[in-house]
Amino acid sequence: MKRLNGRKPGELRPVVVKAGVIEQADGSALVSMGKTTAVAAVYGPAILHPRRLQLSDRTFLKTVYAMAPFSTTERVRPGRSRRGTEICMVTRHALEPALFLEENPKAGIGVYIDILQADSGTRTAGINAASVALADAGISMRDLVTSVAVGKVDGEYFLDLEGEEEDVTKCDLPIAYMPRGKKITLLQMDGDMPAKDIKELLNLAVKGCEILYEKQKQALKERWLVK
Amino acid sequence: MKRLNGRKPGELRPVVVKAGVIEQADGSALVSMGKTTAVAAVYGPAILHPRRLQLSDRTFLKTVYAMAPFSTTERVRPGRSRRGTEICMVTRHALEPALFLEENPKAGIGVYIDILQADSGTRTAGINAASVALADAGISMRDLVTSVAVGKVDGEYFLDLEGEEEDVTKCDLPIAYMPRGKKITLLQMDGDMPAKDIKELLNLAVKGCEILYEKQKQALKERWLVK
Amino acid sequence: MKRLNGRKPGELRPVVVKAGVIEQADGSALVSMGKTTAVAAVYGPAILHPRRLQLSDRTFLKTVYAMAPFSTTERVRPGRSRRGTEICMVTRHALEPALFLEENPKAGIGVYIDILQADSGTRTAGINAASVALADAGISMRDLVTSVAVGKVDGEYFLDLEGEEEDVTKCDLPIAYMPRGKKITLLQMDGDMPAKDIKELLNLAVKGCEILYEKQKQALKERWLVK
Amino acid sequence: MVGKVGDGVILQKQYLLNLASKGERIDKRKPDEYRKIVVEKDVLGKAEGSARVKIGETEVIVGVKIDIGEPYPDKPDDGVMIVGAEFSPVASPRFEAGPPDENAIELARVVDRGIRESGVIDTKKLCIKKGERVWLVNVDIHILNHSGNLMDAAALAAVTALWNSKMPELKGDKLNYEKKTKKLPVKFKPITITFARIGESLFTDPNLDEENVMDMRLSVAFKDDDNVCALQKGGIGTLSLEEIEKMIETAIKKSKEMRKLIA
Amino acid sequence: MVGKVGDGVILQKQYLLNLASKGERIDKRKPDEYRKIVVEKDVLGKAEGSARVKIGETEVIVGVKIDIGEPYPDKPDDGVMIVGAEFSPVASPRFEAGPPDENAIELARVVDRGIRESGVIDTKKLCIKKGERVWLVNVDIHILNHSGNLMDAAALAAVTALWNSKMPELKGDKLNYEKKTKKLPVKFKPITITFARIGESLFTDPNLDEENVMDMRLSVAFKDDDNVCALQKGGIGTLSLEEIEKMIETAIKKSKEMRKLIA
Amino acid sequence: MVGKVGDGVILQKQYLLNLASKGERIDKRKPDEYRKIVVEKDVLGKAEGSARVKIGETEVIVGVKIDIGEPYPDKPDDGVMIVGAEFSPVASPRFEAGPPDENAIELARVVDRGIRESGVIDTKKLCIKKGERVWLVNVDIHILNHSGNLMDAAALAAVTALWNSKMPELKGDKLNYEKKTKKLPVKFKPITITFARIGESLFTDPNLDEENVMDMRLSVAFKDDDNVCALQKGGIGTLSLEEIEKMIETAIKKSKEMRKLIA
Repeated sequence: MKRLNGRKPGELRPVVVKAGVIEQADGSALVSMGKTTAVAAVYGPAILHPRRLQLSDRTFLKTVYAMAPFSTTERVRPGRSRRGTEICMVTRHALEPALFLEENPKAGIGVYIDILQADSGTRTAGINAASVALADAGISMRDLVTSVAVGKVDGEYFLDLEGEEEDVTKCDLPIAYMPRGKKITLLQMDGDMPAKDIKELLNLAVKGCEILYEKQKQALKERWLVK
Repeated sequence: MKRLNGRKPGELRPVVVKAGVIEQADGSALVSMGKTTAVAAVYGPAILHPRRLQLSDRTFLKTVYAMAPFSTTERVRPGRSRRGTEICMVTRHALEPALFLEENPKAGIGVYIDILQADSGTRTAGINAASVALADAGISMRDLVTSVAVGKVDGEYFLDLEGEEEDVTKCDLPIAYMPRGKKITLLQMDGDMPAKDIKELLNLAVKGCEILYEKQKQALKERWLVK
Repeated sequence: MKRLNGRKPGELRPVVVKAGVIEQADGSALVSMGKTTAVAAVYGPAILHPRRLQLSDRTFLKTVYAMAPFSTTERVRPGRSRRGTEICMVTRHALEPALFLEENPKAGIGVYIDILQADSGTRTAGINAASVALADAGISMRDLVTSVAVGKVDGEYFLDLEGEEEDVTKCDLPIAYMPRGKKITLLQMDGDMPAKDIKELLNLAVKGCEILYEKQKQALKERWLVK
Repeated sequence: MVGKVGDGVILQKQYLLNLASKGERIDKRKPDEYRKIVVEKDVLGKAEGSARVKIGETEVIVGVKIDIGEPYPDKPDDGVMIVGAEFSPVASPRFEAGPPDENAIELARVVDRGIRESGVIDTKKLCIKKGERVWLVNVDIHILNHSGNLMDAAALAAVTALWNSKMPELKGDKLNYEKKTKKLPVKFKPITITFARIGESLFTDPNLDEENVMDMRLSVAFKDDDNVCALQKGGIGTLSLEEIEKMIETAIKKSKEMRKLIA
Repeated sequence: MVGKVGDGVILQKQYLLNLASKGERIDKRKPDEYRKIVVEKDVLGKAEGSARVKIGETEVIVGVKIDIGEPYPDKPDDGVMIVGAEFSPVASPRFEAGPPDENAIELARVVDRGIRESGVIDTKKLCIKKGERVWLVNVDIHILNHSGNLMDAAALAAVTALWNSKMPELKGDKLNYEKKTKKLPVKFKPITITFARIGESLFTDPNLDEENVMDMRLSVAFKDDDNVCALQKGGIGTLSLEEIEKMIETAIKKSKEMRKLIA
Repeated sequence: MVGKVGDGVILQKQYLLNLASKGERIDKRKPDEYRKIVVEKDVLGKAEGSARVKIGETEVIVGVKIDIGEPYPDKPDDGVMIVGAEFSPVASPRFEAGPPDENAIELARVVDRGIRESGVIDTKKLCIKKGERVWLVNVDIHILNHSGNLMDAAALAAVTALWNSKMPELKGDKLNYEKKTKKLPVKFKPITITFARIGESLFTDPNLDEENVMDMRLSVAFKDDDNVCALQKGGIGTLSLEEIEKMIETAIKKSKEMRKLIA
């Protein structure tokens, strides 16, 4: 199978990363990967209310992931879904290792992700946006978190699956990754794949993350050097 | 179009106002406007629980508006609706200007409105009943709030729309009004109407409110002079 | 009508009572009455959170009754039902008279009942299990509570209705009973039955409870003498 | 939301217990005496049947709405009756808007069973097309003033409303609510009688003060032929067999009187 | 969830009231002056119509999704339009994920009525088979940045998105969203103009600081022929008849300017 | 609702970390050793398939209910499988009645994907009439005792229950649950193996004490041909590529052993 838009197997979709897109937020970012667009806003850290949510040993990190009703061909009905709940959870787990939450007990940080347009890879685009938004908010971080999905189609490893590729891939494997320490913070996979392919797929995903990492850093530079 | 029951364009439906209809409540009232019947009960002011609802600078005014399941031809399914939520909000905004809420911080007043029978004008009947119920509860007020809707049918301005009139009017314009200071506390309108008609319609609505005002005062007098 | 499995009118279904089936719980029990199986777990007494649930004069007893999705031929949809809410309430009322709740104000006891398999008599099996679980938790009790339903089929009084018997009985009458003081703690009935039959039915139900009582005590003995 | 502090609740309880020990009640009633009962029918213009019942200050409105729907799969040729109860916050500061609480659910379910299981409505006559379309009878209980013994007031209002309900005209697929055709097929008038125990005394028709101190409540419902069609114990107190027998005996008599109020 | 303490809110209020008493505003605008308005259409790839509107820092995206559904029973040959609004937590720390709050519901309902009641969409042309299948037009308002006057921004974005919506192809029973056939039948471009009162002054296009201290808000919507198609008062302040008249006059002029932005 | 105070939690953590630094575990198991596993099938009378799995004190029941429903529009000739998980409050004071929390949802979704995406069920064979009626397979996970590693227990119980499920007889439009016809078409037996990292050590089958102090969890599922069919990282710790590789290697071996328990 040829890739859409003449992409090579190991090539990312056209990527746009922009920091500082929501004026009211303490930090924010927009990430487009092809036709998938995620916006993330960060509020905090601030004293957390109601108090019963406060944690005695660390900052409470709240992540909310939501798809806009008009983000897909079939309108998304507003409200909670089981898929959305799981993505909130793995997104939080993907971001937490980059933060020093133990330094600020009783505080809260809110990370809100809106998917404006969805064409595969919404959780990875959301994590990329959230990570830049956290940095944009001036929250100290061990590293940026960067995220992409990989798959295998017609015997070839495909980076950053898009549209119909997701329907035909033998597996869908998203990761989140902190390049500085070479640490994986999100790992999911479903499909049917020999163990040796998993290794190759992870290597490809890490390469993709390293390219995205540069784009994330560039966006933060543009935001903060211009001002 | 002739009006139902031979009413004149500027005439109200038969109006019944009765104060003190719910023994358990601190104040209560029943208002019928034609075949629309609203009952309102007031509880409070009292210390508000749970505490997180308390306001530091004013009494918390809670308004609940609900249509009984048997109030319309098509049974109303119990539970919240978007229409009901909006009516609660505009009802609260219509009543608050009449109250001295700043005198009693941390307290709460509950205003509960049940529509037992619905035939147009449920929000206006509800406000009329709530206002009398607040006075019946002995809560000090700047003025009673009185409310009616107007429209335009076949080129004529109609006061207090009823039944099918609401389907054919060029616009539906409810107001709430405090006669003493000539102040409007609720104003909504939808339809299609030249600006000059709006002025005429408002004048007609104010006239209607002045008549209702007398009936509200009369009801309170009957309740409190008899006893 | 002949009873299923050749039972006599005044005979219970095969009964299994087992104490201590949930390792994590402070007390637990399993009760099978024929093909109906209930599991109950007790947590507490412990200080109750959130605090607003604490009662100033007694322990807060929480009862939760839930049917597992696979417990009946038609799958049960998870979530609250009006039937479930009522059963929680009557179960709580059936158990409370056996407990010394006034001795431990501000504490909470949680009694959780899962119906794994349902074939008539789930509320009675649940109460039987809950009562043994409370004793298994070492909570002091005035007496065990024991429960069974009776009915009348083809002119005969049937003890412990099962399956289709419930569809053809002239009435369904469950009780809960504390044998030591001869006190009824749950009483419900619907159907169509002369007053004099009610008396006979109650006598039969009490007899059934006395047999179940022995099995409950036996189960507790086995649990605590073995260990 | 807005509640009053329970000053004097404990004193009140002691006072009522003292009275009860002499078989006396706070409002001078005899143990088996009801407060004044007023029954009005056809009080709502938009409902197919309705009734307002007052027992003392307790006031309940019931509206019956009749529609068309699908039968339950296991009863393809039976009409469907659904009883709902809402404790409107209008009626008491203790009620809150929101999903019905366990007391409202119990009220609705007890009224529902009292009507359903005794075969009050001839549901076979409510079948339009087997397995596809049947009449749907919604009985909605609306509490306007809660001053004790909602159970008896709600049951009485529900049966009165059903007894006087008229079916809307069915023309092809559509209902014409403006034109009523015939009466809803109601066969019996079940009556519910409720007792509360205070101390050792059993009182019918408890008022709100009595309900606040009672430890046990028993509701007994009877058909026109004096058969029991429902029992429901409430509260955390216990019951002896003798007490049950005694209450059923008293209740039969009271139910005969009360049934006359339905016309 | 995460909120900032309102330090200086009271000082800010006094400052804005002082300015208002001289007819002045915190950002130097004239009383009837709007912040910079930017309107972009067709900003979403998966929607049948869309628009992004910025008024100052306030930013709203509207997406129109077109589907097939059943008509309302009382309007069997009319298409259906539904307006929804979500205050995404992205837009403001005061918004929470969950069911829409009363402000979001008011926003959606006012935009909905402004479009529906004035007959903006020719719903008769959206009937596919009378009583069975009609076009369903979902208008979803998504707040990206809340910096005051959401009402005007949302209404402008909704009308722009509808004005540029294209219908998906209907083949037998199935919709082909890849192929668009013709435009959605939209007849007018209603425009909403909102005022806030601070002290005695009436200002158009309140920003967030102004909204925080205003006591009353009035939104007025006009059709292309300058007829009023919606009014909605907000807030706990009162209004005189003279104030209403004055605002309607001003709003007619502003609406003509703003309508030119829709293309 | 009723919870125990976490006395000694910090001490316990230090103790487990000390053990882990030596590759040792609190219950003396080897790093890749499972607790005792007991698998029972056909434990529920009303389900079309069922299994009880105990791993140590952890106990999970899975029931499979088979019904008829509509296919998804985009897969008109595929049967539908839905996995649900409820953390009954019976199983742990930390579980509450109410909508499933994020842990229950994760559990259900991971088991669901492990079965769905690897093609375990031959969904094409579950089509009755294309686009209209298909078999609906509900797999409900019920936790009876939570003592760690719910993931592996639930997955094992789900596959055992499916492997032993029998289809009810379909007669015309109706299902006869009394008569079972043939087996549910299940092709593979995927097995899930879960690791927890404590300190630097990776342990299979974490018990509840270990889960309370672990910083990262990885679940790996395998088909009968040793292909990986699911991965899911949990917890806020990180992973290196080497750790992933090592766990996959270990897990292949363990999965072969565990698969023998399904009969």
